[in-house]
Amino acid sequence: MTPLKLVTIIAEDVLEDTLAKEITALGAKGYTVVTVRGKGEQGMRENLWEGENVKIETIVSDEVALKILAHLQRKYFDKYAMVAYVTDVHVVRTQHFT
Amino acid sequence: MTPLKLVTIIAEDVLEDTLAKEITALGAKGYTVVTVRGKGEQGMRENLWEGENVKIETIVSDEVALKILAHLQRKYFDKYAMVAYVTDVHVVRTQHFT
Amino acid sequence: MTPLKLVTIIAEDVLEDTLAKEITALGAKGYTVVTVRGKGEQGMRENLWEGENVKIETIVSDEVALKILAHLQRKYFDKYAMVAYVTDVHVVRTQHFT
Amino acid sequence: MFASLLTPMVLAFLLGIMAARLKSDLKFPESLYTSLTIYLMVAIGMKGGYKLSLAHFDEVIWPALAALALCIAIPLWTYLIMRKLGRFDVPNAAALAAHYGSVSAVTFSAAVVFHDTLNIPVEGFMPSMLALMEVPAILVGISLARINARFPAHEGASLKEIARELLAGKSSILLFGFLIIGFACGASGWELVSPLFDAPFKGVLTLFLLEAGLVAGRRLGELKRGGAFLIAFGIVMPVVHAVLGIYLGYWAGLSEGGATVLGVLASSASYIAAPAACRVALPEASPSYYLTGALAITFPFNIMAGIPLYHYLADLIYHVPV
Amino acid sequence: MFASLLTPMVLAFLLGIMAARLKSDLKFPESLYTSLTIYLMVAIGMKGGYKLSLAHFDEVIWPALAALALCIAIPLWTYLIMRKLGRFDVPNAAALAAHYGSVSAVTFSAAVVFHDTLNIPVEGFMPSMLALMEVPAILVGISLARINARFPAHEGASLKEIARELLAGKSSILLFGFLIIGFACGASGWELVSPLFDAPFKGVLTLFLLEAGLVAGRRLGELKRGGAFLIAFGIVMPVVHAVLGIYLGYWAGLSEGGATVLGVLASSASYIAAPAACRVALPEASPSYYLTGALAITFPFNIMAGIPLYHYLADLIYHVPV
Amino acid sequence: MFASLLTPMVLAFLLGIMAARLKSDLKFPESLYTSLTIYLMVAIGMKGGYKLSLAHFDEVIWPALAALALCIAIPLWTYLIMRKLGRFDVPNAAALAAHYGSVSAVTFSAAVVFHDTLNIPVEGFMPSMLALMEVPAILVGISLARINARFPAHEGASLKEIARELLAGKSSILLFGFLIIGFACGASGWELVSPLFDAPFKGVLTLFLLEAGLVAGRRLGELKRGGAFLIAFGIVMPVVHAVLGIYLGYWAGLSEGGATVLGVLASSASYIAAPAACRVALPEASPSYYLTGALAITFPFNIMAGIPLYHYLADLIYHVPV
Ligand SMILES: Nc1ncnc2c1ncn2[C@@H]1O[C@H](COP(=O)(O)O)[C@@H](O)[C@H]1O
Ligand SMILES: Nc1ncnc2c1ncn2[C@@H]1O[C@H](COP(=O)(O)O)[C@@H](O)[C@H]1O
Ligand SMILES: Nc1ncnc2c1ncn2[C@@H]1O[C@H](COP(=O)(O)O)[C@@H](O)[C@H]1O
Ligand code: NA
Ligand code: NA
Ligand code: NA
Repeated sequence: MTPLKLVTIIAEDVLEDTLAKEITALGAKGYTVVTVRGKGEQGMRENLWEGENVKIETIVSDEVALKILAHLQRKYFDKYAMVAYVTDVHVVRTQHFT
Repeated sequence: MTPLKLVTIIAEDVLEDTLAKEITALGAKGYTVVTVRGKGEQGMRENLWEGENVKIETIVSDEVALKILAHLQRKYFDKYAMVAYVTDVHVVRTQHFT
Repeated sequence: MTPLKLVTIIAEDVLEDTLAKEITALGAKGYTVVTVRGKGEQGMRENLWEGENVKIETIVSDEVALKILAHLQRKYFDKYAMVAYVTDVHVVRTQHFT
Repeated sequence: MFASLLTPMVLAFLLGIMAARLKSDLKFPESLYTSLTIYLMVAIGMKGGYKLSLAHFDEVIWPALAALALCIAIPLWTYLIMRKLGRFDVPNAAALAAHYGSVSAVTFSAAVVFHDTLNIPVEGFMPSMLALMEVPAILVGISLARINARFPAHEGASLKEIARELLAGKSSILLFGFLIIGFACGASGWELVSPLFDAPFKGVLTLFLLEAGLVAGRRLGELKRGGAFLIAFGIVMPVVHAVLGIYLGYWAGLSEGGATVLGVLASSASYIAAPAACRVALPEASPSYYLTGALAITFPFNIMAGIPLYHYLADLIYHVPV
Repeated sequence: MFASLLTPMVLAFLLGIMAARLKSDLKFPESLYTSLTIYLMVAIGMKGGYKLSLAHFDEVIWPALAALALCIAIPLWTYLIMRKLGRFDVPNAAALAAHYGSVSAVTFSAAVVFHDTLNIPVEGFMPSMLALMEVPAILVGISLARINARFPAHEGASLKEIARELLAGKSSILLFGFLIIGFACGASGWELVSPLFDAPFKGVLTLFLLEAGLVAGRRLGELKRGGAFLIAFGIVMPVVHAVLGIYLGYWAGLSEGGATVLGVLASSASYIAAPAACRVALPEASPSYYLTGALAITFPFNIMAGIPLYHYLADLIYHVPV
Repeated sequence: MFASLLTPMVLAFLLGIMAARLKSDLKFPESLYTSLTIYLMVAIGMKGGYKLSLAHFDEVIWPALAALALCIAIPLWTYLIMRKLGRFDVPNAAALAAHYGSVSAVTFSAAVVFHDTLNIPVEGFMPSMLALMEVPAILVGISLARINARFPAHEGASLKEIARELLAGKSSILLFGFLIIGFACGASGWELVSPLFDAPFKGVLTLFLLEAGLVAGRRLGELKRGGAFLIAFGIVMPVVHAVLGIYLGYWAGLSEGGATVLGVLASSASYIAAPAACRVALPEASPSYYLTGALAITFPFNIMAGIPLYHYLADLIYHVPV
């Protein structure tokens, strides 16, 4: 099994399409999204009136992971409710992801 | 990037609000929740008649992670359908989480 | 805390029941499922007309994790839109999972 | 009487059971289920409130007292029977008491539609009884657990807190809220909303019973786990409770239709408010028992045999009065 | 004939396509889509069953045989055409055969409403034909794949198993189930539920076609991938199938309206039951082909041009009979 | 006038607020909320389009110009007041300008139903004004932010792009789309779908207002954060805008009812289109301000006091004309 990085981004739902395009441009071969609710610095986000969050997960190489995080930090971290983190994962077929 | 802990709790949906309050009191700065279905010792939980599960994820320091797990074990593990586990993650901005 | 493996499978929703049965047969004591949307080699999957994905997560011993991955690779990886990966997690009560 | 079972509602319920037994992939989205529940509560409450505005206080007060007596007494003996005869432990006996003491809005609606179809009048204010009978039994059940087993109070959840939560719970808020709204708005308000809450009601009930059948059908597989005692209890006691309800209704001055519906309320077991409350307050109780009892035994029995049976019994009682 | 396209249904479909092309954020929640689907099936089935209870056996039997013949024959030549002329591989040809042999409940409803609007009578029992025609073609398609490519049977999923799953599938259960319920309950049952299942039907169909337009519009972008052959097939063959259906309807003794609707059924391609079945049983077939064909080519063609065209053709056939 | 508040709609809104304050677990599934929104937009648009098809061009043109003037001017002074008197920063002032300039479809519907109940005629084409007034104010608000603070353009999102997105946005597409569909189909089309889009409308509005009350009630807790200034603004300015709207309506030749509804449009604040747009284009603006203002202050004020007040003011204006 090959070690890779799982990058998880939790962001406002309005950013879903933009983020999907951007991580693809940075080298992600795919991603998985689910609508979630949550609370953080910006308070509760749990319904359509007030906005919801999405959790975007993408399995990428170490290098792409760093690129994505740098991009998020530069473009979003100041202004938007957003959280991102990286986990080590193992996959069977590497060619699917890199 | 800073290493932190991601604590994941899978529990009955009726516990969502209580758990959210408790993990916040124990030091979590935020959390993310999603409704899930699942099967374990207590059998299938997948609809509103029979109850659903929620998955609560919170990124915290090692110390808070241990506190949360100890709390869950003491208060819930005997009586409630519940599963909890810890994953190592890396984040960019530590001050958001601790 | 005991180290175990979290196996995550992202697959077409039509496979949910079959996969649940199979991982149980291979030794998983429980699992958690959530409906997700996503994009990969086979293109976008995000609604009922075109099919959705499910994310199935199960905490198992190292050995069962390897069995599950081998099974998926043999039976599904060629024909179906599917991704699977393994993460290291720590749990409090081992007997719940193995 | 048999013909009265040939309604779209009863048949949709049967279809749901059958589909579940055939392992059909037919499934209602959860939000559809929740939406139908909200619709039914609002519609029942609104219409009941409007009809209440047409009733006299002294027509309503005796039936209301009868309803309260029923839903306080039923959990008491249910608990005892479950403990002594059924050999259930304290939390499970208490949870079953809560369920059988409380009521089912859908069984209620099915009974009202049943009388409608046969053109038998039912007092329009009966939804008030439904609203009254939902919460007290659940509180009695939970109290029984607390008292009888030195059951350690759920951290921070006193009985008062639980009562507050139940009264602010979804079904109470909707039923009582729209009873009051319907009452306050009277005929002119009812006219505005009846095209949504009256005309399509039976159709919505049909869809809801289809879904209820799907869930009951899946539960049927667990009947064994409940055991023969639970099956016997879930069929015999509803009949006893129904007869009691009909007698009380008779004494309280209800018409034959109204008394039958009070009997149906007494006989029905809750599967919306009670399971939610028990999950929180009695986590040691196993859903296998209370859901199987309420949903897979008593509910189908009432829908498919109980209601016409109670109608028949009410007929006897009303024509050979004690 | 053009005026008959100026209906809210057709225009809502167009609006959906346009919104998708403009990349609007308009989206139906999935549970709304599923709920509308359930509503349409139940409503079609229930009304069809009620009307069936008014029909004579020998009015229905010949059209039923014609319908069965159509949905068994159509996948056979569709498969051949796809293999020989379209140069598709076995699983894709088989999946397309399954889709074009099966039927679309929404296209059916649009055709019925079209005739309604023009005050042309259509046999009320036509929903039975819809129900009959859904499953067989899918089984024929999957069998073709198994036979022709020494296609290794999907582990544990025999053709019998697939047949069982299809017959217990959502749309079969709802259509057949409510056909029977409607039949059994007759006029008195229909009266109870028609305020939900009859009066608002056209409005619900309008909403559904808006959503269908959104999905078709998004699919339009993939037309190229399907290729010129698929586009040609998806427009020409429906017309051929419709003419066949109208002739068979004529011979089976249907009225002009009924025969046109049988033609529409023959011409329509399934996009609810067939894709779900193919995803499981023919995973090697690419949704790009079968969804684009059924959803982005044939469905819009039928809704916007096919139905009035078939009406026109039926007119010719019925007035210059062979 | 007080009696006119005793409608199921207003009371359901109050019930929602109360339930939220009691921390009830009553919650609408999100897809129900979205479905109700879609229904309301489609129904408003369709009926408005049909009524527009009955109107003369010169009846409509002056009110349309008045509507446009209002929704371009209101954000300008709202911005200034927020900056100068309220001491809000640029993004928050601009977001509030966008919200108060744009309109609320639910407040609009409540106003139409209010007039219905009192049997006061309202021009049937008023939904066109609703559709016209939604987007421009949001664009003005966002432009104000861009101009006034050398606000760095959101990467890749030019004002033109935002305009395009807003016009292809859910509520524009549905309102304009179904206005056109209703217009094109005329009476015959309206007849087909009115059993879904007309008769149950007030009932659906009641359900929607229940949910709106739940959300407003939860927001009430944040009133302090908004501050006294926001509360005062959220009550005083709607009255000013309403009076302005009524005068303009008067000059544009609208009936008293129509002018009141134009006043209501001017006074209402958007909480569907505007928040979504501001979240993307003005991420620095805090939802605490604009949602609290629009949803917890102005919306309840309008529903529970504003509409009858504006009706009263319109009465004065129409009977003592300037
Ligand atoms: N410590 C945390 N652990 C998990 N999720 C978090 C955490 N903090 C924030 N979030 C999620 O990220 C979203 C935005 O966070 P924030 O920017 O802090 O408001 C929240 O709504 C949560 O869903
Ligand atoms: N081994 C496992 N892996 C993943 N999720 C699990 C596992 N066991 C239980 N769960 C989840 O935790 C819930 C409660 O588990 P239990 O208390 O075992 O019934 C289940 O409904 C599942 O959603
Ligand atoms: N690199 C990736 N990271 C996360 N999820 C992925 C990735 N690639 C594929 N997926 C998910 O797996 C599903 C099937 O992938 P595929 O077989 O590549 O079409 C997609 O629809 C996504 O939900
Ligand atoms: Na009872
Ligand atoms: Na066909
Ligand atoms: Na305004």
